[in-house]
Amino acid sequence: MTKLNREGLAQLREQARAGWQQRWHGKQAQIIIGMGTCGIAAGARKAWDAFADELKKNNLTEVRIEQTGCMGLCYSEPTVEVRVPDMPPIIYGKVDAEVARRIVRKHIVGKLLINDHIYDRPALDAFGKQG
Amino acid sequence: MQAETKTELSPGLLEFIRQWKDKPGNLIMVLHRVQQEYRYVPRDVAFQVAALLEVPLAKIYGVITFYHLFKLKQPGRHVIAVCMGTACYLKGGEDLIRELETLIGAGVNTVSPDGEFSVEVVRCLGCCGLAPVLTIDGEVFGNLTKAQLPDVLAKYQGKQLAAATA
Amino acid sequence: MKNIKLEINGKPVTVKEGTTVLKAAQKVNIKVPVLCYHPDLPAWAACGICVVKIAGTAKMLRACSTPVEEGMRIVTHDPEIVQIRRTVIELILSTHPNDCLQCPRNQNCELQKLAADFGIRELPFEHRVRPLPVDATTGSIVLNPEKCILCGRCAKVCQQMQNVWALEFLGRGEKTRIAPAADVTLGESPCIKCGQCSAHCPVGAIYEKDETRDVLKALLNPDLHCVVQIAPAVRVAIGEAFGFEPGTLLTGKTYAALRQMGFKAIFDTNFGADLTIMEEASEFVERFAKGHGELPLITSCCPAWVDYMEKFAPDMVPHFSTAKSPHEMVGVMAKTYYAEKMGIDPKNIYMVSIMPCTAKKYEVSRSKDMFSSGQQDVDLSLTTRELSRMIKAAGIDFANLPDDETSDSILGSYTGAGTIFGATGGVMEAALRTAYHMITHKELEDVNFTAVRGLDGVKEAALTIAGKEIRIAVAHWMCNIETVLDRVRAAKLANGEPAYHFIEVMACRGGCVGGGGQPYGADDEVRRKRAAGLYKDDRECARRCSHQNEEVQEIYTEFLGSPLSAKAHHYLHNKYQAKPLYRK
Amino acid sequence: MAFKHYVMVCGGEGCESKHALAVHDALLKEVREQGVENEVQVLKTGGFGFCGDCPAVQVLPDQTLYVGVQPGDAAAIVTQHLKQGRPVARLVFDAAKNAKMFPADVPVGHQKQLRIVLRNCGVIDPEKIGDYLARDGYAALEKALFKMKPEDVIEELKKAGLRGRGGGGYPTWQKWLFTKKVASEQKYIICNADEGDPGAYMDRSTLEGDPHSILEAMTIAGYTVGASQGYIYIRAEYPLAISRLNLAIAQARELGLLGKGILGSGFDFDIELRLGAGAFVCGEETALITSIEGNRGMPSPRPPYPAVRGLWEKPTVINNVETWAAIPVILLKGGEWFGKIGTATSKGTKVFALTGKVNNCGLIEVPMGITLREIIYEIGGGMLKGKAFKAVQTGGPSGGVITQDYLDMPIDYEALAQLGSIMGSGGMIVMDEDDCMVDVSKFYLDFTVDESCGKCAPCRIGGRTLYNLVDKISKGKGSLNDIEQIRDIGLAMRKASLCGLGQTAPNPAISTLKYFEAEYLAHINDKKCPAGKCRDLLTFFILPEKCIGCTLCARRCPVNCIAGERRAVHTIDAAKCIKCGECYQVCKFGAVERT
Repeated sequence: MTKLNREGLAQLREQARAGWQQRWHGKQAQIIIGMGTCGIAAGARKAWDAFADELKKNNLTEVRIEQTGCMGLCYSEPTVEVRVPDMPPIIYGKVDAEVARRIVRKHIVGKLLINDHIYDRPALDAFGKQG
Repeated sequence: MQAETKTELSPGLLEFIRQWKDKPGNLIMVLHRVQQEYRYVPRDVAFQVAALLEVPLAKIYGVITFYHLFKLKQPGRHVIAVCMGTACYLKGGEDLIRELETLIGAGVNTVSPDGEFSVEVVRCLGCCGLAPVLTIDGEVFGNLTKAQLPDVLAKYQGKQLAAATA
Repeated sequence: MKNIKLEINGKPVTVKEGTTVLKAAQKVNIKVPVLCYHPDLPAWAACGICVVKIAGTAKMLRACSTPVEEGMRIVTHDPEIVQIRRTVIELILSTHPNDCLQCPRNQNCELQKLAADFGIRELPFEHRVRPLPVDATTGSIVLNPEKCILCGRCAKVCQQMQNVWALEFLGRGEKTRIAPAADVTLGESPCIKCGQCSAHCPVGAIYEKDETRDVLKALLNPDLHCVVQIAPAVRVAIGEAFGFEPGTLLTGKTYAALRQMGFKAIFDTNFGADLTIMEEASEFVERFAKGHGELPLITSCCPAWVDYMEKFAPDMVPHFSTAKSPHEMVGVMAKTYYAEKMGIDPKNIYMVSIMPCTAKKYEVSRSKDMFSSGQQDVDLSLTTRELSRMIKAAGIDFANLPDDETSDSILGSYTGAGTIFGATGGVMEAALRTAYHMITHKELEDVNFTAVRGLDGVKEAALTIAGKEIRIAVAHWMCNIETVLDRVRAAKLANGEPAYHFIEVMACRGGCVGGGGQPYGADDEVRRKRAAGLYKDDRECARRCSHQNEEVQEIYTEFLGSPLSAKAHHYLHNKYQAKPLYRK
Repeated sequence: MAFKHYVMVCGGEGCESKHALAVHDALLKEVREQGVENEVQVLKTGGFGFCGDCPAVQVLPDQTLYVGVQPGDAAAIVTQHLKQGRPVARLVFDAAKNAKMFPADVPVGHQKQLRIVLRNCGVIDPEKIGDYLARDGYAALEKALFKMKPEDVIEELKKAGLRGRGGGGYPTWQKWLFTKKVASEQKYIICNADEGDPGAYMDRSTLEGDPHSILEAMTIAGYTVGASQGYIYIRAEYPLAISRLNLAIAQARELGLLGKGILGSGFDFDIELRLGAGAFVCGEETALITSIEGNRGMPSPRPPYPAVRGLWEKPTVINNVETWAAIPVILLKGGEWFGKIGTATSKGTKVFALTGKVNNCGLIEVPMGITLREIIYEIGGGMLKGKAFKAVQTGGPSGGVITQDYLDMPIDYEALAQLGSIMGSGGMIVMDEDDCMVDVSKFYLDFTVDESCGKCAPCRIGGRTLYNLVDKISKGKGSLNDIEQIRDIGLAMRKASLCGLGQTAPNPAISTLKYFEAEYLAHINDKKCPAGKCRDLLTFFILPEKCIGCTLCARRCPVNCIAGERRAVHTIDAAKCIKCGECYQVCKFGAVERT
């Protein structure tokens, strides 16, 4: 890629924002896994694999798995945010492989929240355009 | 001038040293690279690094012995690092160390007699939510109890240890 | 530079910007106690004894390292500061052996003095001393890490002043110790035995190997003919142990003391220095005027420098003067020429050198060339510090000894050129005086080459003899030598004119007057005073050029033939070889 | 088919409230009875942090928050809100209650937290620079380079009142200004990422979750003070953070956000990583600098400060990760905005690593001026296992303990210092009735003894002597004179140690002694450890009335010192007991007692 000037940056930012909007508010379900050291230590990679496997089994090829940093909910690692269109974004905690599979089956397929693994977003986003 | 046989440095290490040679403050980065290769800093490698970087050997040893991550002795085949951050301490990190001593015969900063494990203490792995925590070769085990230790170790040592502690 | 005004204990002080609080306090005669600080070194700020307060604040600063600021108001003493200093001293003592009676620094230890000043009568804290082995492997200096208070002076001197890096802080925290790297002994390390560590150590953790008992035994042995020689720098420093000002010239009293102690003959290393100049100046003339051999010629009379060169700069071997150091020349002449003349079996001659130097202890057996008389040419080398202890033990009232005691013929007379060997630049100056004569066959009108005197780390000059320019360099304390050698190397690589024709190197700051075996407490002021004593000796000498020394002329006529003769080569020259930095 | 509404009732695993359960059940019943069970899902969730107003109920997706809900309110919520779409106004949470901490234009959530530093952590993919750009990444840099003069940047930081988050709390704008003023060809910017407090990991999370924010801020600093090179000094123990930083640096270089002529301006700046190697003292700035230079990390005296003579003797700005991460936001939203958050002297937010004996350990970011009670009982979800709160340790090995009496004091730099602790890097360790203060003090001293660089005598020797004194007390061998010695040594270390590590090393001991002297005296006079922690002072014995003779303890005892027939009362041989506590833990009948 060429070095950016100001215009280039503005263009790139617009593209990035569009992509971001698409990802966060688009038509596809999305699974965002906290992949900080603590998340990984608590088993985030195993959860990731379980998600991927279960999505495949259910033929949900359009559902994206994304990674993010630590949400700060260390007591509930691994934490996962699940965004399904027309449903509130939900943060699940203590997501082991089994819970991951349940999330796919019940939440993504069945549109049912999984009662005992829901945690609260630690703070509202005062800065971004996440909504 | 050393009596021991001279270790031949790998091309990768030599290239790394060449790249860093003229950068100020290179020594710690080079030592990290050396340890990546050998898991410790062998004596004759330290001599060679001194010559290649044109740094007094004494300075290299001063640095190696100052920083806990640098080692002058070969560690065990698996390195167990027990977190002794405050959260882990309060939640029983010390018990894990005591249990390890009985299980593998290696206390802090020693290698087990069979050369399989060495035990170290680390100051906070940043997994306080999982306290108490230890890592084996970088893999993190959290919310550990003494009772779980033999199983965890067995993963690394295989049947031999499992039999010994059964 | 800007002047800074501040107030210390209410007294106004004006000092230059960049001055430390400690120096500013000294200026108005306020004494802030220090322990790790030494004026030769940048403040390391380790011990915590010199803490002072900024008036009105609770925070404390270290006087040794804090630069003054405009309008600063400093308090150096109040009950809290004194209590804190006291606690710190008690803490240090709680990890120190406190075996003052057997300590080499008894009565001149800086820690002992602090403990005395603070009236410490008991140790409140648990006493714990790390058991660490003594390292006496160099034969010159002894490292006793149990006594080490980790002030860092020795390591800083070894690294920053001497660029040797034999000593380094190893380990961390309470396990920190000062030792050579890679599990070797000091003897196997790059140590050059200069002893600057021992001269700077505030306690008895690193000190000269004491050999006074061996000397006493030799003196007691009726079969031995014990002879002694004193180095130039000894005569201007020995008095410090007996209340004299540094630099007081005490040649006569020192001779007298030695005579009282039972030596059969008192020689003078200054004689050897004149002899060295005859050889070395001849070597220079050979190389410079006749083109035989490599230029520049580099002096070799400093054994610490020789050791350094063999380890760190072996490419300089061809440049080295092969002339032995003065005391070795006296040693070999004593066991050959003198023995022959006196009809004494050389085996029964016991030659003791009194040196300002710890490396001389190493030099006396450094190679087989040191045995060219068939015996070890010099049996033993004592430091100035050891001699002062022997004089005290012998019950000699040094201050009231006669001043006119003379040395013994035939290795005792000396010229002004011989005596200035003890100061940086002295060897160069002495050599030039004689080289001039050798080249021009004339005597100099003014023998003073002031450009090579003084404490600048590297002194360069150019002079013309017989229409030819001679470029010279004088370096002292080893950290200055690499720049000089690099210029030599660069010129060699360029295949051009040599960077210099003649280089003098001394390992210690100020030359031998600041030697590692000299009385404690040397700083630049003391070094200057000692050097001034030598230049005074030079001025007062009837003869000021080595070739004018009649006993030296006699030795050539009667024994050696001429400078650089085969016989002279056999007895007065030696060889050098590259050595590994680490012997293990 | 998704549900139309999700009703979340506060009352997760940490919640003890039966009331919340009743509200949950009432809502569930009402939903069924009103026939909307196909449109509404009722759920129990983790704590919202409103335990004072228990229970809280949140309705999604519109995020209406109800507090103080009673079971009787269920019908109204279902009928009015879920069926007719009109929230029940009398139950809606009133933001004004929390207004003291939030400036008017910050949207107030129901949470106590406000994420400025952690704004992107857990939101963006840290390995995608696009995610960072989408959230205004590098907009602050652009603004600084093209719309602000260096003085303006410093002015903005001054307005913000940002103070160093590494512990000292020194005003950031002053550091930058000093560095800017010194004339020098070369200057340096350093990010101190040598986070080493045991129990603090906010920097690691920030670097792992939002690495570009650090690069952006450092570049802004380079522009402001006239430096062209930055270094991030990071613990080698953080491999993930290192790899993400390396990736971020490569991305920024590729786009020209680092390197020559950034964004077409004439400004050059680049950043390299330097790794630590396991030395806590290297968090101290002079030690860090000498470590970057490739030396033993031994501190040197200040002044001169790094702003005047820092890395390779050149003027250097050195700030820690959390400070850096706040800077782009300050530039974008303005110093005034930031300055409205927090207390009079401490502005903005602070990240804490809340750990220890609380239910919800985690990384939290809260406005300065929040109380410990809010942190522990609301955000932290209260004490683990319902045990009694004893103290909070802030500031790690340099800090001290804060007791029950001060739970309601608003936290800022000054308040903590006044209590004999420090803000430090933000470790916050909650301790309960089972934690012994002598033992805690010993733990921190063990840490500082181990991490002391050994250079200065007060820290090297004083630290060990202090540890030994506290150790002696913990073993029941102490005397009252030992307490006197602890105080004497503590004073000497505070005043005469060279660096912050040594100066603050006695704090945990002095602080626990100040607030829990009785506990020390119990160890000394009664040879007892009231918390039951200090092994040497414990005795284990079996209560005959509770023991049923199951033999479990005897079988688990590693030294075979428990005797007793099956179904008969067991006894412990106190002489052989090694006080491992195994029997105490395994007994299912509470028959093993310790004193």
